[in-house]
Amino acid sequence: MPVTHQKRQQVLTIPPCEGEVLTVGKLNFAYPDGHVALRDINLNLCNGDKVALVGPNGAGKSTLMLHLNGILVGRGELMVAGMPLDEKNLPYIRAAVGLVFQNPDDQLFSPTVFEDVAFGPLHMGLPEEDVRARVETALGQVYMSEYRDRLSHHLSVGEKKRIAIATVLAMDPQILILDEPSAGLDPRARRSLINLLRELPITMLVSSHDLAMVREVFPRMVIMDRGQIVADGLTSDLMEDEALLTLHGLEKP
Amino acid sequence: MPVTHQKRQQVLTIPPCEGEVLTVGKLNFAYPDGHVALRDINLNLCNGDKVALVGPNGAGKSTLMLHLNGILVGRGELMVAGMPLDEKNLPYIRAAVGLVFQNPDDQLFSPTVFEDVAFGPLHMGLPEEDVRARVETALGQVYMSEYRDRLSHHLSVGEKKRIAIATVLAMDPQILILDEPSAGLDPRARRSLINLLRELPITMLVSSHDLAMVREVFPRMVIMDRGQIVADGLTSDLMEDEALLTLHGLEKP
Amino acid sequence: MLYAPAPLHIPDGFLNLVISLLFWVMTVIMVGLAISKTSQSLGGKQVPLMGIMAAFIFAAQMLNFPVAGGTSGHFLGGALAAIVLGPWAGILVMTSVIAVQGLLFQDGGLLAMGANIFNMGILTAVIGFGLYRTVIKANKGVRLAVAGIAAWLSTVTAALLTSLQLWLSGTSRLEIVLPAMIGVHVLIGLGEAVITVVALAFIEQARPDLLKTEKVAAYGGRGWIVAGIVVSLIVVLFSPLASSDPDGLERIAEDMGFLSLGLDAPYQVIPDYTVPFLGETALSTIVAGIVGALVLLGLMVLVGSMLRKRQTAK
Amino acid sequence: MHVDLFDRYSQGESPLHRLDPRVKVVVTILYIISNAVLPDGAWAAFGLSWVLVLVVNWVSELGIDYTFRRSFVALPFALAAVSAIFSPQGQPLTDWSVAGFSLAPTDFGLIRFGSILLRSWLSVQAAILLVAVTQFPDLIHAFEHLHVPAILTTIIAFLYRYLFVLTDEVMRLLRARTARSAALPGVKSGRNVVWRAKVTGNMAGQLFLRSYERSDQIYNAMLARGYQGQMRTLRAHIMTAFDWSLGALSFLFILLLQLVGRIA
Ligand SMILES: Nc1ncnc2c1ncn2[C@@H]1O[C@H](COP(=O)(O)OP(=O)(O)OP(=O)(O)O)[C@@H](O)[C@H]1O
Ligand SMILES: Nc1ncnc2c1ncn2[C@@H]1O[C@H](COP(=O)(O)OP(=O)(O)OP(=O)(O)O)[C@@H](O)[C@H]1O
Ligand SMILES: [Mg+2]
Ligand SMILES: [Mg+2]
Repeated sequence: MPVTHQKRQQVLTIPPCEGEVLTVGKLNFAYPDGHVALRDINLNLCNGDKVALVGPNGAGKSTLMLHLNGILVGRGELMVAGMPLDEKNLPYIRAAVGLVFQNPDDQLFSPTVFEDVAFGPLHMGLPEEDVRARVETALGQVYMSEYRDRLSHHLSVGEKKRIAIATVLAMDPQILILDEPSAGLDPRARRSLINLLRELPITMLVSSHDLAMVREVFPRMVIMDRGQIVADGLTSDLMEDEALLTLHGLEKP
Repeated sequence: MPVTHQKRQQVLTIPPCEGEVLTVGKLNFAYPDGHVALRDINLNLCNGDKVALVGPNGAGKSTLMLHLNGILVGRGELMVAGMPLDEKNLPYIRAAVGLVFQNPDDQLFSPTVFEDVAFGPLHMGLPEEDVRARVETALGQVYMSEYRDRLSHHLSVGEKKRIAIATVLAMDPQILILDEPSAGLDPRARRSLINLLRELPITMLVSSHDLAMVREVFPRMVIMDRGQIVADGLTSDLMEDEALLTLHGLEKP
Repeated sequence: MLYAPAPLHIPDGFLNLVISLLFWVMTVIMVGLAISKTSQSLGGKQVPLMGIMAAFIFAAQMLNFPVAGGTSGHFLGGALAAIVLGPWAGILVMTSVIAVQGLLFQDGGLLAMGANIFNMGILTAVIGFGLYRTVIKANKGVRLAVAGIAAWLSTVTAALLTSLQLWLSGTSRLEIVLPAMIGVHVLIGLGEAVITVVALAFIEQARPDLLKTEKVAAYGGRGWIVAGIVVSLIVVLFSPLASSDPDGLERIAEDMGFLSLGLDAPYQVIPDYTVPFLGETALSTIVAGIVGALVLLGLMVLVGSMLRKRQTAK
Repeated sequence: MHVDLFDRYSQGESPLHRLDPRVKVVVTILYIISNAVLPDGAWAAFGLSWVLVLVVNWVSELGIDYTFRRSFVALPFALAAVSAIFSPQGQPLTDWSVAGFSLAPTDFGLIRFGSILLRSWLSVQAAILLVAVTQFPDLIHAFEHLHVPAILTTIIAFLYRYLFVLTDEVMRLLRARTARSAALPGVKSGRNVVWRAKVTGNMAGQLFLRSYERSDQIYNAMLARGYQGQMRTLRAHIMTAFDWSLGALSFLFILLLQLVGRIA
């Protein structure tokens, strides 16, 4: 299988790291049925990095993301927010990593918006006033403050998506991990998501099939295919490499 | 609400009609809870027309499509394939109109691909050899012949989407109606969907948020907003009218 | 129609206090057992699973199919839930479904909920799982056939017990309500059987891991088999007899009149409580006796097997 | 698609909406028990019970006929009680003989039948009132406070949340089937009942697997947000003096109903 492997050196054009918040070293993972979903993944995220993770369906993007807060556990090294990921650190790591799934219906399981956003802070054991304050702030960040008492199942897809993001913002994470946040949004909702992601001053790793959004929001881009990272570099560079894009089922927007 | 109403006359640049296969006249519809979803819809489709239906979330696109084979019934005139839509003609109209839902999971309810594609022809009471022949042809049209015995549950989204289209092609419809066919596909799968739609020699009405695809495939475009058709004309013209697009929550690709 | 009330959900007002409370007690015991069994053997993952399975049952009951003349068949789902999730989880799932149907849609009463849960959640789990458990080692065809029979029987049983409860409450005359209820549900049960079998076949095809022999075996053992077979036998013998020949039922009642002696007491709880239509009080107590004995037998077998297991674990 | 029709809660700001849900649950259950133990033919007490329902309708700003209009859900079940009319106790009013059975409506039977229907009709209205003035999540919390085991209330909370997701899914599956249930002129469509039941069974299987797999996703989402086995909540329900007194008042009224029912 001839794979174009862009060397990590290409990334040096990105301003030097202020402190690594996420380090993945030689991560391997196979699903119980034997399907190998990750092969030798190496990835570093620096403080404030906004990185897009792209690649065809089945590349292993979601699988990788599920490793980053310990929902799946593979072989390899994982350092998150300065802590190695192990049994003992897990609760702290879950507080440091905010993971938003692709389908908001998988994310919102409480009856009301308020309870859903409060779920994370409550389970971190925060006192009541802090929980309330965090919920308010998080809802404010996604412009959904007046939705606190609504029932989650009455919301439109775009609204659910924002609430799903608020549920992790309320945990005040150091890293935000979003799985395909723009799928299914109409152009206006997509635009306001783009603005939100641009404004949030937080390290983020976002998987997406929407390369136009990737170009607008993320300076750095990582391409996965068949469980491997096949390229990692400046979005502006990689987007010009049409051969690379085509090889991995992508298309210049 | 100042609405730019592109007059139907603009469409005259489209080659003259060979025969109307679909006529919607002054269609109105309100959901049981009182929400008015369609207001005075007028729309004609000629034989071989490929028309895109665009507009923001909640515009009423899906609602309109559900009227076209009688799943929803509003007030107004509806002629499909030369028959007025009424109780008596309904089963025949369902044979003439192939409706594909946005989410392929909504379309596929049988265990194997074969059974799913065979449902329509079987329900129509065709003899077994005809059913088999139709299934083969339909699967061939979407390049999925070797998937006949697969479980639809285990397919990728892109594959499911093709099967969903095959389920209606097997009914040999005169009009194909697709609700947001490209949502959630990766770039490669989307590209092959675009090629498929371009190749199929059949009248079609397709709703989409993917204006780039609309520009590539559909010569004619209809914009809906708040239950009304606010523009109907050549895609190339409407795409240049940025004021119109912005007004209706759209964005030039 | 979005939500069609099923004919087995007894509303409030149709059962008297004694019957309502009696079945509440039995339901609480069984649900309590189910809670202790599920929370001791399963992790936190089980709770969202059961919640969603309950929503599944609820939603699946909206699946209908045209039968004839504008009517349509519906799906109840108790047997399927018990077979796939195990009897204890099945009981909890059905309990939640019936509770929400009663609370939110007034489909079934609150006071009558104990009886409704017992008829449609607990008995269906006993029969559905018990019968299926006897053949888990058999080939696919046999297992599916037995699952179908179990689904059909559990529907008929629920109808049977519902008629008995109505009759014991003095709401209906047995010789009218029993044939009517059983007659209808013999047909409804056929739809239930087909849907259960096909759904199981589907699951087996797509996710065979969910129906593995070891997995089903881990849900429960001999107690369920015995309870399932005993209850099924009683139903099979009892219902045709009862529905075709109510006089025959009375004759048996007279022959076995002695049973009434021990069971008179509960009816004295409320002094002015009477069983209307029944000069023949013996008949009512006999039936209550059979139902009670049956339930007790089931409970004893279950508790016994649980105790045995605990002991061997220690 | 919106299955909002499922939500029976009616938005409002009445004192009843604000009443502690525990009080509402307990009073509703007491009221239903009260109906169950009222003797047959206690028309005055039944009437008074209805007055209570009407008053609550009015106080909760739902409109006085709110529950009346929705109260006929249990009506089909009345069929099961029809045979009570022909009770052998009491005086026969006429004498009908059908196929060997002697079916004579009796005065006792009619009273019995009427009482059963009234009890059911009143109880249904009480249950409708309960869910019309209480958000379902509050109702679940009330049951928690009333010591219903947490595992059950949690299952029910999930059931409620996913009810909407899965019923939407069913509606879409049904739609898909309808959309392809076509016919050709002159050909019999729809094959036979068994085939149609089989298709429905397949839909049930599909739905099952999707639900099952979705539950994995949700568990992951809960883990990702720090779930460690038990649910926590901020919704503290504290009984105020108002709650206590309204509860006591209702209790007294129900006692009065019983008194009226037994004296009259
Ligand atoms: N539970 C599972 N068991 C076995 N294989 C799985 C499981 N989940 C995913 N896979 C497989 O692992 C591979 C990676 O899946 P993953 O969901 O990570 O892909 P992805 O890159 O997120 O794709 P998409 O763009 O479609 O979301 C795929 O081939 C998939 O079929
Ligand atoms: N079953 C329903 N009951 C009440 N209102 C509904 C129902 N289904 C849709 N609506 C409302 O009708 C309007 C039109 O909905 P429709 O689904 O047709 O929009 P759409 O144009 O297809 O949007 P999208 O791009 O999100 O698919 C929306 O405001 C929606 O909230
Ligand atoms: Mg993914
Ligand atoms: Mg739509």
